[in-house]
Amino acid sequence: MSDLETFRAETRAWLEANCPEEMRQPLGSEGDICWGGKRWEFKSDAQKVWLERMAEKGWTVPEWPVEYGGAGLSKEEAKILKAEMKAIKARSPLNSFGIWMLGPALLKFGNEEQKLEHLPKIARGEIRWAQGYSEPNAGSDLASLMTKCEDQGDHYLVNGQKIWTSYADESDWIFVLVRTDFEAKKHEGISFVLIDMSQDGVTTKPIKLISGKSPFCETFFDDARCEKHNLVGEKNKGWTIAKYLLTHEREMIGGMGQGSGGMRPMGDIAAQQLGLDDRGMLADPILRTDVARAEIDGLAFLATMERVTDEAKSGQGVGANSSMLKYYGTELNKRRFELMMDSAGSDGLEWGAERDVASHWLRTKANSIEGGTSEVQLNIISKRILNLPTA
Amino acid sequence: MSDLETFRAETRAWLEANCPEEMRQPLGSEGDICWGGKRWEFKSDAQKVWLERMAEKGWTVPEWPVEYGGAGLSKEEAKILKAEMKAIKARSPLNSFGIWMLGPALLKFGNEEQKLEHLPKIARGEIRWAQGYSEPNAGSDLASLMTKCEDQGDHYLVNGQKIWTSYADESDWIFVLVRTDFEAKKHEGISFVLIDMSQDGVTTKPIKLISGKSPFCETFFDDARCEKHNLVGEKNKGWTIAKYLLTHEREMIGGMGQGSGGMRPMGDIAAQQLGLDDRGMLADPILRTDVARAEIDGLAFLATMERVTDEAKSGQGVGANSSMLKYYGTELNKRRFELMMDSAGSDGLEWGAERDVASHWLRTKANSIEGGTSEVQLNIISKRILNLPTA
Amino acid sequence: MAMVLSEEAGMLKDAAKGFLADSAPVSQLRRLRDEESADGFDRSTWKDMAEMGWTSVLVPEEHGGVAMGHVAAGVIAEEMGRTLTASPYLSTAIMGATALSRFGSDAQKGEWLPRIAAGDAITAVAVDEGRKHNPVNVTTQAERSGNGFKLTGAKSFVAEGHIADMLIVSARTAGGDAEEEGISLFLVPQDAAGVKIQRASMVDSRNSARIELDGVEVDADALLGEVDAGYKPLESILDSGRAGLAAEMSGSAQECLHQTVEYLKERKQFGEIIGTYQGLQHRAAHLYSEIELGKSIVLKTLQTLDMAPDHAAMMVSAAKSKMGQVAQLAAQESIQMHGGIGMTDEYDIGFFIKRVRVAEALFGDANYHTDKFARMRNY
Amino acid sequence: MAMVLSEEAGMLKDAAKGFLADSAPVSQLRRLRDEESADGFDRSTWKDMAEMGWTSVLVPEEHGGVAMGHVAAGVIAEEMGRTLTASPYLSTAIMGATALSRFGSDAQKGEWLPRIAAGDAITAVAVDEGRKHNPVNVTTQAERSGNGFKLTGAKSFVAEGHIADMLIVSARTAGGDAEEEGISLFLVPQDAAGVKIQRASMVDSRNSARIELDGVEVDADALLGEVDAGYKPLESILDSGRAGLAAEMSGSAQECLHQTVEYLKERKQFGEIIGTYQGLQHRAAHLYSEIELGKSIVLKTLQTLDMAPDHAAMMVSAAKSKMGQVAQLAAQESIQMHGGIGMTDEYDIGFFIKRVRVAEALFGDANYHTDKFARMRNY
Repeated sequence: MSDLETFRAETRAWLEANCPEEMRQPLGSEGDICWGGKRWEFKSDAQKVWLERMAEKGWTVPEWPVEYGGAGLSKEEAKILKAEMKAIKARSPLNSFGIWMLGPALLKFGNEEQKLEHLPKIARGEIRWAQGYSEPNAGSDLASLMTKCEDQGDHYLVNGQKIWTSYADESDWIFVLVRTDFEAKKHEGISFVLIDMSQDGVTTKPIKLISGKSPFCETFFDDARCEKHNLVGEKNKGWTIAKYLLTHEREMIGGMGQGSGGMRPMGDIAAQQLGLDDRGMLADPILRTDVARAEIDGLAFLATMERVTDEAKSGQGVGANSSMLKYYGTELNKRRFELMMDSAGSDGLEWGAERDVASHWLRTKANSIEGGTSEVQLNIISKRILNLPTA
Repeated sequence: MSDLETFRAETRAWLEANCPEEMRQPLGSEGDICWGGKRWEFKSDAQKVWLERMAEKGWTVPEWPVEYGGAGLSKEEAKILKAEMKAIKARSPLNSFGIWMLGPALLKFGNEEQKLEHLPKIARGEIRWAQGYSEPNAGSDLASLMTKCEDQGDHYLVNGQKIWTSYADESDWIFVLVRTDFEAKKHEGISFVLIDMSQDGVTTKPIKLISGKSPFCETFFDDARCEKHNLVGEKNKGWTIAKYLLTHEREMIGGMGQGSGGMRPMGDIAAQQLGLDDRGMLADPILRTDVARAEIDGLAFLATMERVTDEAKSGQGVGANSSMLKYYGTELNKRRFELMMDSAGSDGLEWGAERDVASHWLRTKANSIEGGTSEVQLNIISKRILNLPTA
Repeated sequence: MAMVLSEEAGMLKDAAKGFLADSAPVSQLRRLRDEESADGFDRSTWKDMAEMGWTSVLVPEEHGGVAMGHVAAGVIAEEMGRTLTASPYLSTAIMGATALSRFGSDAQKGEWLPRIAAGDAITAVAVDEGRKHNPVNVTTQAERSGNGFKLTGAKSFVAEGHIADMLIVSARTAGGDAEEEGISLFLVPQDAAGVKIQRASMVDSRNSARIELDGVEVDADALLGEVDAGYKPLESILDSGRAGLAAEMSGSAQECLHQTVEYLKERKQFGEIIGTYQGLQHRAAHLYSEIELGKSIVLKTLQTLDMAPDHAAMMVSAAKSKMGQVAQLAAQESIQMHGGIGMTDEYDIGFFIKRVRVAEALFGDANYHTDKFARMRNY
Repeated sequence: MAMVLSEEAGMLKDAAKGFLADSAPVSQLRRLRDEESADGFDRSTWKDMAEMGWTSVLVPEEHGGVAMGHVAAGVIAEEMGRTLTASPYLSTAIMGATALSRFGSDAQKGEWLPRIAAGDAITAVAVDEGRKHNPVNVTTQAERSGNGFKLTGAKSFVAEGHIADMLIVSARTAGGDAEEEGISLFLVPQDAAGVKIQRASMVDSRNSARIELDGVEVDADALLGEVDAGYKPLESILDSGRAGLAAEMSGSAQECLHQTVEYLKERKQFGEIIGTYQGLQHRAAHLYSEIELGKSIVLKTLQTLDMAPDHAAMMVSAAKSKMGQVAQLAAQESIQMHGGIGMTDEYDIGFFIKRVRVAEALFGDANYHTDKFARMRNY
């Protein structure tokens, strides 16, 4: 038996023995996701036990080194773990921006103390992180951010406002892009700092979207204190970290399109909602046309996700293709929800339930804005892939 | 009986008596149109007689003053003449760029000698005019034209090349935009001159389009001579005349959309070509959707032509709306011919006959280029109507 | 007929614009929503509208109206589309007035039209039974019962049904499902025994109701028009409402473009006013063109309703379809061009995308009317 | 299966690109057109292709082929789409080879496959009878006659029918119009008595024929597959061609984008390289994205044809539909962005818009395949 096969067998056995039955059920609602953090209240004993056992193994962050709370697994081993978890329908023990965003950034740009201080707490779900990038006047043009970070000798003082800080109202710490040099060119005066949100100088306010409640907040820094050792990377070199994380984020959002592969096909939904005529054709002949076109585009998009991934693996990839996927995937998702609304008819126009189609439909309108607008993606394609000149 | 009613009665009687029977038949082909000019060979005696009689009355250019070959009719009288000609299905006695383009320009910008010299010959169909605006490197950016016009003391010498000069190979004279000052800003060094094409220094070469034969030519000026009295308006002020004529042209092209009101409805054509199913629906359900959408847009466009005209009459008009009409009308026409091709199927892909649908379809692709591209029209709308700023 | 507003209609437009901007702007709808208003509209604003004569534009003079016609009615609807003013104007002043003045008996006219004109009665048209509009699909039964009829069935998506004093209900007196023949129309008081009205909470924060008719007894004189021949009148009533909705959406689309263009002139990104970017300029210019086309076909349709109401159906479907698509494009482009701020509830643009979606769906969406248009053109 | 070309296919692609650019660029098609070539393709280029093994990609090894499969066949078609190379590659090396290798009897295979592989025989599929592709609409009759069949009817839009040595003809042996059952396929030599071939002059300057079958007598062994059961094999043969056309259109679309982007980088207007205008940049970037989607679904489809040919129909329809739309968008945008010069016959872009139109229509246009896709998805 090869090492990997041994690993697979052991993993399977461990999961079988340690994953509580309740944690093998599909999520009942978004509320069942475990985010961790100081203020976290476990929804059940099973959720708590599952997180503790997985964290103990280092399997909340399986590829991170052991000394930072991970299990030091290889890519292949991590893939096996994922597959085995999927096989028993195990829920993710822990979701967090710490795992997805800050962790990778610290591993790449942080110093040893920072890694030892922050990563294990992320891995164990003890500290919940928020991200503070965007500002009201710095949307697509993120680098024009103005949150001020002043050197006070032994610490920094931060003043300003961030927007679209997801779950900031439930988080313990926040990683923030701040301006440390107002004289330099806009990309060259930015730093990346970590701020404790439990202090008085940090306040948050939830943002209501047109689609209803949202995890987004505004976060205000009013003489907030940041210890000097919480500057990540070099001062005024934060843009490098930001770019790294933005690409990371774009790939995550682009990936949403792939999730749609698991969605129930639009044509089925429409056929159920509207019925078929005596020739077996959707009762609304025009919606039928639009649904078929969108489903074909959906197939083509899924094939493109696959191809881009496989090309990247084989070294033939076009880097900026993540912009193409982000652009097309989000625009297609908007189209799809317009058609879902067409198909749902007046029933879909009722409002209230958290997960109703209208609320999802409205939420998709942000897909082509967040993580870089469609316009920004088209700019990137035209410049980096087509090499069209700049005026 | 009012004056206008008297005029109508007299006109009707005169037309009845003077319009040859043959000139009341629909045009058999484009070849039946009378363009006049020195090299014109009348297609029939009737064509010749009809032109002579109408020119004699000044009715080839009814609103021009009598001294320039017109009949000095009022707008109302000219409308009556048009209506009465239509009533007996009389053909136009004379088509010409002289009447449509140069005439109005001379009436507005020409001096008395120029009017007396050129207008009567236009009115009688003795001289056929071509227009020389565009150049290979000055398309949308017409003002960057480079055809050189040098002052040689008693005359000008013209060197350069014009493109898209319709019927230049059959014309006698050409009105041309030339550069008379290479130092000035591009709009300020342009002049408007009249050139005799019978000289050796002027040669033409027909342009074949993707749609087949075309009236377009390239026209080359190789030390071509232009008498000084053939400069229209002031030297270096030709751009004013050009702008006047361009607006005129845009309205003419925009008007094409209106012509489409007389076309056979697409839905009828498609129903005949493809048949209806047992529910009376077009056999191709997807084409049906697209045709219906295009027909609705066609109705909305016709209503818009009407509204813009009526608003202009009542002084409420938005001047730059001619750009909107040009943009939408030409794009819609392209869409319509794509659908005609879809409907015609493989029969429509055969090639050869002069008036086959494929050739028309290909020709429509130029609609959104000639007379100012769609992109230029969108620029105009965004600047002059929406008042969006320039970078 | 000239494709411009008459002087009279132009003055009405200016007056409406002024009044609505002052007295019923988007913030009114927001307040009604946030306060969870039981009515879903402002009764005092409605009273003001009635006093200005807006509720009488389609009421004949002999019944206390001003009979200005559909162009005038559309002008008011368009202005309401700009401010998203919530009111039973469409269901009552347009559709109720059309129903009664064109198809009502003298007694019915005498009873309802003066009250509509005075703003004292609210009506609603209860036609849909499924999730999609299709007025031939009527399963609500009206059985003969004594001197009158007994109505049993359920209606959904009844705009203003929650606050209506009287419902105009389509029911089947003969014929099978999807047959035009055998549909009859009834005037049913909201307080008739057996009428159950349940307010539906809609995405646009406007009123809509699900209505159950549980053996509702009405007299023979509750019949609107002829028995079994209600389909044609119903289509005319619906067409008046569809044209009104198209006009309303025209106003909303214009307002979306207006707010977006203003935003493009202000917002800076990458050191530039974003309105200088040609990518956005061309999209705004395209949207402008689409809206101009929509405005034209709406005006043409309203004129046709005034001049030849029995031959307006094809134009109505064209207008409802075109304007529905254009208004949705306008709302979508507005949000995208506003970026993140357009997604926040605090900003007004979200109210437009929501209302436009509902207006587009009400009494037949763009697909329904495009299909109907094609059928009327015989393909 | 990884969504990348194998090393073998990648080498084939490079070789094809090089050969076609040198030996059969667009100027060859132009020359064939201008010289009014009777063949409509260049026989010496065809011979070269055969020698490189292109005509044997779908021929099994036992019949002289290399059996590389549909991905390889598509790679060649894609490169031909870039150069618009005229040849009977699609009708013969793809469709003829598929027909015979999958459905031919041993005798039929032995007779035709080696000749196809060697580039010595040209085949064509005669299926359409009306202006629109619809392979169940077969009125051509095949009556039993002696030991064989007598074929009577007419076929149109037979690509390469003019130069084919052998026609694969669908005819009705039973059943009524539009029934799948009762369709049979026949191999008909072009010189059989009663076959009248009339070349049609097509907009893309390629070959197509109208064919009359006037009591054409064929032996029983001319039957391809089973009698009355020809529809499924026919669909498989057509699907191989449709996928080939999609691959070809992918090449054409890529070339249109390439030439357009190059032009945008050169052409100056208003003192600026027009490629700096964001309006054009965004359209070019959108087109790029559409083409990437088209490339992916084409590759996926070709892989499916290789791995599960009997389950490829839905993917084939999706690919033909998507790529047809994308290629037309590419051709249209190319002309618009080139401006006036793109409209001249002297420039090559016009050849692309013409060929793409024909390729899109051949064996079912985007509408046909979108509709078929919806039917296969049961709605």
